[in-house]
Amino acid sequence: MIAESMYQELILEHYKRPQGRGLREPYDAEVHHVNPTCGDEVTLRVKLADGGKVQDVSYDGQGCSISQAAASVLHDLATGSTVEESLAVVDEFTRLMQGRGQVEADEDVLGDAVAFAGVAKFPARVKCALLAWMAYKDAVLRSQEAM
Amino acid sequence: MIAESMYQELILEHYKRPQGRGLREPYDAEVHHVNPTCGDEVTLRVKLADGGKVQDVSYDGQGCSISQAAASVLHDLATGSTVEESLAVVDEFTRLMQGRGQVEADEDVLGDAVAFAGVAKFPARVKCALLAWMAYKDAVLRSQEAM
Amino acid sequence: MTSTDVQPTAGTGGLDVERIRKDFPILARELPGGRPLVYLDSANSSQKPVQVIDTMREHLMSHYGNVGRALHALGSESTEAYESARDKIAAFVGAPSREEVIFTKNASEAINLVAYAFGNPTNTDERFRLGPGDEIVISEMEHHSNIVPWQLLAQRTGATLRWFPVTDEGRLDITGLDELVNERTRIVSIVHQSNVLGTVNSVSPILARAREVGALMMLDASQSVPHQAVDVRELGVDFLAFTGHKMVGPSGIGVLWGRRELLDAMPPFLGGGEMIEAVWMDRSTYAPVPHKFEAGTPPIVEAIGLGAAVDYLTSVGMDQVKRHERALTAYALDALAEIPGLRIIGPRGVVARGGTVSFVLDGIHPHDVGQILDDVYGIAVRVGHHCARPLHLRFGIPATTRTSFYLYNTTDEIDALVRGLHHVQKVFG
Amino acid sequence: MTSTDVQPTAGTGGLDVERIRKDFPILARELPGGRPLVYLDSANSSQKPVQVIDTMREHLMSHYGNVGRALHALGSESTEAYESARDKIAAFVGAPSREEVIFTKNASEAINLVAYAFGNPTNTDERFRLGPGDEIVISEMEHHSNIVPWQLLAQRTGATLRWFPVTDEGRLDITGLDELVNERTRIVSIVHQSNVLGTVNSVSPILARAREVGALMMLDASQSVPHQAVDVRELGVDFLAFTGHKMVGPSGIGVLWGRRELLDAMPPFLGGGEMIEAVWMDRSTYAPVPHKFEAGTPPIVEAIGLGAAVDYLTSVGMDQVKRHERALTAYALDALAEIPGLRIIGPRGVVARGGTVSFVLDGIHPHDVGQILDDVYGIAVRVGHHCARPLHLRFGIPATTRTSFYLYNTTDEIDALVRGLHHVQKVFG
Ligand SMILES: Cc1ncc(COP(=O)(O)O)c(C=O)c1O
Ligand SMILES: Cc1ncc(COP(=O)(O)O)c(C=O)c1O
Repeated sequence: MIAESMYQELILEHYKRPQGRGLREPYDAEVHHVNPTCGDEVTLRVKLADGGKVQDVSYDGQGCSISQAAASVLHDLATGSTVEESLAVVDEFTRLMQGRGQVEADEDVLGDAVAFAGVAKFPARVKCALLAWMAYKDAVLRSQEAM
Repeated sequence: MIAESMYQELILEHYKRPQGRGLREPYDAEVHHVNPTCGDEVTLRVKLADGGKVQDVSYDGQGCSISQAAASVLHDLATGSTVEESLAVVDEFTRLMQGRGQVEADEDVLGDAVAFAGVAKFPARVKCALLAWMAYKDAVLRSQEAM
Repeated sequence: MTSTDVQPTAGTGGLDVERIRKDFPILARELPGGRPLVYLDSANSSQKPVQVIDTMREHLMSHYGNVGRALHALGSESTEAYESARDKIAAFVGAPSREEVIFTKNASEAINLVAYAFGNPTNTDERFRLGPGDEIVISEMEHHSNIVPWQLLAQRTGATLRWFPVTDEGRLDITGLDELVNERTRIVSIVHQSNVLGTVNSVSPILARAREVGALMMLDASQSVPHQAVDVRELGVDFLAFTGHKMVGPSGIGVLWGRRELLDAMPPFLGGGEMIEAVWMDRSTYAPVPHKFEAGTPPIVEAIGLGAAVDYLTSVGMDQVKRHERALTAYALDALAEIPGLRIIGPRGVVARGGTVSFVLDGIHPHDVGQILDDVYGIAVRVGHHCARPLHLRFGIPATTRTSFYLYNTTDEIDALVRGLHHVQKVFG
Repeated sequence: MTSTDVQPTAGTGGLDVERIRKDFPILARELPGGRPLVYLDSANSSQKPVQVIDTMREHLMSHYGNVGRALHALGSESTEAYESARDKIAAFVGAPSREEVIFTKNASEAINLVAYAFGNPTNTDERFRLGPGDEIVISEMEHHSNIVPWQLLAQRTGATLRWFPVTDEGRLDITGLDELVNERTRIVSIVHQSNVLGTVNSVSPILARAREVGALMMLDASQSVPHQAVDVRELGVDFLAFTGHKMVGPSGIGVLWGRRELLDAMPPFLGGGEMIEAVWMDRSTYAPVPHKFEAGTPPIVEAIGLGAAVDYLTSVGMDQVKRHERALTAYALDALAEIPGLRIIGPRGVVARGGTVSFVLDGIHPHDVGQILDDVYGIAVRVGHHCARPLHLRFGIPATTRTSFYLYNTTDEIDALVRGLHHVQKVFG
């Protein structure tokens, strides 16, 4: 029953009821990321606001529960926070995911995203969890360039 | 002490005191055969006589005791016999050598060459034993063509 | 359920599966968390019987030496064991001559070896000439290992890569055969049994057309040689590739069988020790086959292990293996058909198909299916595109869940899979 | 003498040889006819400690699955073991990054992989361009595996193959370095330690010149990595090839180390599963290294075995291994020098040379030497040209007898060799 540690209730919740799903206007940048080895895809838009805030993160995609839930959790965490804060969360999330299960998660930084800690033990699934987060980082960069 | 079965006294005798060694005139055909994997070489000449007889087999070469002794034994067996008889001996010798030690030698046909029976158990040495014999077969063929 | 509860079941063709399972120590293993192992991933790689494992161990413990090069006792013992493995494999696939059996590291190398024989500027044989205007034909159901080598070849030489489409039922669509395989075709390379669909392709119509136009034909038999009696003379093709690890043999060993006259005509592929006759600094001459294509120290112990694997399969009987798998496949196709929302990708019946069944579950990603099956039940299936991404693109799906059977599987294991799938649907429902 | 009489002897640098020999079960073996085994052929292939054999067996018995592709428990265990072997090997040769370690089937494949990267029409990187007018530089003391791949490359591309000569003492003659390695040179590939002469080549002058002219440099380290601490950063070359079976590891596994930026720039070699990122029927993108160069199912258990071999060597200590071999070599050079009519081919001293000593006996063919040593005394040496025919041509001899030492050899075994050689001279005298 190792699964329990990966498929946290919170992940299944986000998978079944994704937050903020769908592509919305207006946006500063749109990116499309693919995980070619498993076919997971995400299209993600970012709209920045004044004062370094993230106004909206909207997305659509297909993939496994991990990749879909990760996009949903990202939406919740990034929308309304500052760009700087949200990128700090992305960094911490990346560190956690790439830690092969050896890294202690910083719950204060990660919030709900800490539920993905169990995924880090499955190298094949780490890419799923990171897909939307990497897309987000990419989109923020492009938004800033566009500004 | 498996060696005793390969390095028969007779082989060592022929190696130390090779019979008929040296290249002589006249000859009908000369061939040069090389075993590229071990560098053994033989140059061999055949002179046929009337009545299907082999008048002379002369040779020179370098190589291990097996290849040198085999050339010497060949000289003794072939010289003075008929082409037909000698080729029968070559065939029987080849069969023995390629039999991986499983083939019973026909002593009546092989004469002294039966001393090489033990070589058949060493696949890597079979080529040494056959070098001069294959050269002889080749040379006889060419001699006949030349006639 | 514990693994020792897994019993052979009626309807599987008389194989003594219980006895066979005892030969495969890993099948009795308990996974972390006390899960029993239900191994349904043999199309990916098979498990190994103790007979194979012990043959390799025994060789390493008492007989190991380098082959070919050494005259001493260990060298002779190793050479004899290695070359006698070649004899066994030649006999196993009905090769007319042992020299036609070339040891490679896997099936992929075997296919690449043939691909690199084409369009080589140093080659003088018309049959291996390849350039702009020439065509290579494969199919949409190929494993990447029978796609990418030909793509690379086409890119190097300017030749054109073409392919057979696949029908909705997962069969090769050969309606366009006469146009697809034509005077410009130099080689046709097709999978014998699909590693996703389970489809066993009919070779003769394609071969007949290839012969008509003077093209060579290769079969990727990675998934057929392990599961049915294969005879290269009966098949009549020019090249056959297969791989040790899928046929109860070790990793690190594969086989290329080819017609002697073609192998003789092909330029060398890898250069090095053992593949030469004589070497000077500026040129070399090459050993006769098979050695011409076995550069360097070969996978000695692995070839010997594959010889033991072939002995094992022969002692069970390939017809028995096939019958057993067919019974399991029929049972699985029936059981899976009853799961709501489950769609099989590939033939729904057992005719001309092997024991590999791929499927999708409505609304649930295969990665989630595979992980829950493994995590909760210890059921090992494969999920993803199974190195056949174009085939998945053809069906408009990113991935499938694949279950595949071998001589050691039982209907109880299929029952476990079905229970597992019901649970997966509950979790993600 | 029986094999249990073989004792470690003073002067061999403090290695506990008796304990080490217990790890190698084959060394205690009796050959047919009751001969003890005296194994002096490790340059050909080394024996394997029980630690390596058991690691492989244990993996096959309890953990085996295909790597990379499978999410399930066995697949994860195998992948973890396989990739951790990569970590171990990267550490063993001081690779800056684990991704620079590519598993091949042997050293020969590793060298061919690099050779095939040159002159590929699909390649766009200037450093791997090769055609008429370009030059490849090797040496006269190379193993065929570092000659033939470059000959084949030169033939395919029209490039010119050139080489360093060898001095009478068996050293690389680099007096012509500046002319030989010049603006036309694309790659220099040289053996690190000769498998015949024992010579250890000095890399830095050649590397410096290669850098000056913008050529790449590869080292064939098949005979050095097993016998001394090798650090790729210290060496500073671009590519390094070595092979598992010579370093107490299994057959069927070799290693190419290369600089990341070069590996990234090279075109793929073998196409197939696992080396791709995404595949369509008409094109593919490729995985990052190391996977780009590991097509198909790799030698999984063999890589894991090589990881165990590296653990074993590290636990003994490579400096200890080197010191022990140096002591044995000094002992052997002295002892052999006293045999009348024996001529050593290669350096007579222990400076810049390893534990491989080749020689000829006046008037006695090496085949006869080797066979009598084996038949009468169970002494395994190698006879022939040792896959270095051009080097033998250079010395005007068709063959040599070669004795080679490893961490498990003793001075008693060298004494046995000397006694054996005296007997050989008696038989053929
Ligand atoms: C110096 C050298 N290079 C290359 C090789 C080739 O290694 P392998 O046979 O494992 O490919 C060898 C050994 O055979 C060698 O001694
Ligand atoms: C149909 C098919 N072809 C080729 C291969 C490649 O075999 P290997 O990975 O042993 O090279 C496989 C398995 O991976 C396969 O299923």
